[in-house]
Amino acid sequence: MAQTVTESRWRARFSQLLLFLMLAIAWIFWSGVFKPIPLGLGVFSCVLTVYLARRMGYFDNQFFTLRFRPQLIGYLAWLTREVVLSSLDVARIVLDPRLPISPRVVELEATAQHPVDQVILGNSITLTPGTLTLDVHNGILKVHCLTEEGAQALMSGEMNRRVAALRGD
Amino acid sequence: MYYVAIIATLTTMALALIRALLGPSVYDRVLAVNMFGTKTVLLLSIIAFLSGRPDFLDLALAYALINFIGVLAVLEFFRRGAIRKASNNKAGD
Amino acid sequence: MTFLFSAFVLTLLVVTALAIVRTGNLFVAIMLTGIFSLLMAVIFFLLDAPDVALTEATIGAGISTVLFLGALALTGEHERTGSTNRPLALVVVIATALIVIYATFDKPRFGDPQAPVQQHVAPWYLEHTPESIDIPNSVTAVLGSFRGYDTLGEVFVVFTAGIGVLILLGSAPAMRSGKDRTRPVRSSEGLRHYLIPRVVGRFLIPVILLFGLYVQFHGDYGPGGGFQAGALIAAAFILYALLEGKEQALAVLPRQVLTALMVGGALLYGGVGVASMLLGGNFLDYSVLTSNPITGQHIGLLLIEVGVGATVMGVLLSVFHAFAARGGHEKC
Amino acid sequence: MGVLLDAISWLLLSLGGVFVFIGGLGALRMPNLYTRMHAASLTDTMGAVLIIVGIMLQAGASLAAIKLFAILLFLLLTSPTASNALASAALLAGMRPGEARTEDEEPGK
Repeated sequence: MAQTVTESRWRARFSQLLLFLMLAIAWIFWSGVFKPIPLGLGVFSCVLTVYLARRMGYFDNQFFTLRFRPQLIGYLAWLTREVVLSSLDVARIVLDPRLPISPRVVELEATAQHPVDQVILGNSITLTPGTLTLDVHNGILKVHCLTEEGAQALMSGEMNRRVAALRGD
Repeated sequence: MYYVAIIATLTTMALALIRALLGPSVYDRVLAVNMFGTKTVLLLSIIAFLSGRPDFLDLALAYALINFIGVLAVLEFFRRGAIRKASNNKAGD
Repeated sequence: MTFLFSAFVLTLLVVTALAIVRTGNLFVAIMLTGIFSLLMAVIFFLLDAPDVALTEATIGAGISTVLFLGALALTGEHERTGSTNRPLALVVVIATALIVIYATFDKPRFGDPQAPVQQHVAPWYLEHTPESIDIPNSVTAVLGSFRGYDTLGEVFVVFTAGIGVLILLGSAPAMRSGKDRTRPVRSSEGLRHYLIPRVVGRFLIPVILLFGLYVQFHGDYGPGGGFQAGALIAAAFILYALLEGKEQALAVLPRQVLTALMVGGALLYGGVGVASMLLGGNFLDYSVLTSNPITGQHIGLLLIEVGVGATVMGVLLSVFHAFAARGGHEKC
Repeated sequence: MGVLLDAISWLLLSLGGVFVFIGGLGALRMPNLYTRMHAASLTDTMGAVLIIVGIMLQAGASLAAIKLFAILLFLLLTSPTASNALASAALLAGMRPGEARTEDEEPGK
C-alpha cells in the first residue's frame, strides 16, 4: 500500500516536471526575448502555472498521461487526407444548385476505452466536414452526417479502428 | 495575394453576419458568432503578416485560445435553464 | 486598401449595431454584441492599435459573453417595451448625432501629420521613450510611466466597478465558508458530463494561464500588459468554473484571495507611487526606485503592471462569482 | 526555390480563401442548424489550415511561424469543441436533427 502511494506521488511529480518543461518551451517560442529579467519571469510564470494546475487537481488522477506516441503522426497524416477528401465533397454539395443532402443521425460505438481517445475520435469526426459529433456518452457517439454516403463511410469504422490503435503499445 | 484571402474572409464575415441577423433559431446566431470568431483569427493573422509585424500575432493567438469559452457559456446557460425548467415542472405537479 | 477594408468593417459594425437595437430578444442581443466586439477588435487592429485590440479581444471574446449570460440568467429573455416617449427620444438622438457630426468637421483628417496631436505630445513621448525608459513598446511607456496617473485612475475605476457589483450582488445566498469545504460538490455542477469540452478545456487551461502571464510580462516588448493579462487569466479560471462547477473553482481560488488580489493590486500601484515619493521623487516617478534611473523605470513598470493585472483579474472573477452565486440559487 | 515557395504559398492562400467563402455560402444555403454547422466546419478546418499554412510558408523558419503553428493547433482543438458544445446545447433544447427547418424558438423557456 505504502509503496503504491509513493509510486503515484512520483508519477505526479514526473507529470509536473513534464508540464513545466512543455510550458517553458512554449514560453521561449512565444517570447523570443533572451534577457535575464524576462527569462526569470518566464520561469516564475511556468512555476506559477504548474502550481495552479496542481491546485486544480491536474495531478490527482491519471487523467492525462503525457506521453508521445509515434502512431499519432501516421494518424494525423491519414486524418489530413480524410479532411481534404471530405472537404471537397462538402464544397461540391454546397455549390450544387440542387443541394443534394440526405442528413441522418447515426450512433457509433467507440472501440477506444480511454476518455481522451474518445475525445480524439469525437473531435476528428467533427473536424472532418460532413460529419459532426453531437454527443459522447458512455462510449457511444451520436454523429450527424450530411449525406448517406458519409454515414456509411463512418460506420465502416476505419476512423474508429485507427483511433483505438493509437494506444496500443 | 494576401488580398484574396483577406477579401474572402471579409466576405464570409458578411455572410456570417447575415446568418446572425436571419437566425431563425438562437443557435444559428451562436453558430454565426462562432464562425465570426474563427474568421477574425484568420483575418488578424493575415493582416499581422501583411503589415510586416508578426509580433502582433499574439492577438490572433489570444482569440484562438479563448474564443470558445463563449460557446461553452452558452451550453452552460441552456443546461441551467433546462434544470430550472425541470425542477419547476416537478414543483408544479 | 486598408481604407477600403476599414470602410467595409465599419459598415458591418453599423449593421450589427442597428440589429442590436432592433432585436427584442436579449439573448440574440448578447450574441450580436459578441460580433460587435470582434469587429471592434479588427478595426483597432487595422488602425494600428494592437494594445487596444488585444484588450478588446481578451474582454470581448469570452468574458463579456459569460458575464452577460450570467446577468441574463437572472432576468427575463425579452426586452420590456416601456412606455417611454419614443418620438422625443428620437429627436434627442438625432440632435446629438448632428452636433457630434458637426463637431467632427473641426477635427484633423485621419492620419494628418499636421494634426496637433502629432505636433506636441506624441513626438515628445516617442523621442523620450528610448532615452528615459528604454523599452520597445512606447504604448506601455506612455500608459505606465509618462501618464501613470491616468492608468492609476483607470485601475481605480475598475476597482470601484467591482466594489459596486459586489455591493449589489455579493451579499446573495451565503456561500459556504471555508470550514465545510469537504462537503461533496454537487455532481450536477458544471459541464462535467460533456466529455469533449471537459477534456479539451482541461488541456487548454494551463496554456491560457501561461499565455496570460506571458502577456503580463511582455507589455514592454509587444502588445499587452496588466489589463489584457488580468482578463486572460480570469478567462482561464472562468473556463475552469464552467467545466468543473463554480464551487470547485472557488476551492482553487477562494473569495478572500480574489478580494485580496483586487485590493492588493490597487494598493501595489499606489504603493509604488508613495515609495517613489519617499525616495525623494515625484508620485509615480519610478526613476528614483534604484540608483540607475532606467532600471528604476523598468522595475516600476513591472510592479504597476502586476498591480493592474491583479486588480483586473480579481474584479472580473469576483463579478463572475457574484453572478454565478445568484444564478445557482434558484435551481436548488 | 524562393519563387516556388511563394507560388505554393499564394496557391494555398487563394485556395483557403475559396474554401472559407464556400463555407460561408453553405452556412447561408443549408436548410437547418445541423447542416449549417457542417458548412461552417468547412471554413474552420480546410480554410483555416490552408490560409495559416500559406502564411507559415511566407514566414519561413522564424518565431512567427511557430506562433502561427500554435494558432493553427489551438484553432483545430477549439473549433470542433465549440461545434460540439453548440450541438449539445441545441439537442438539450430539444431541437431535432431530422427536421428540415427549425423555427425561431426562445431559449431556456
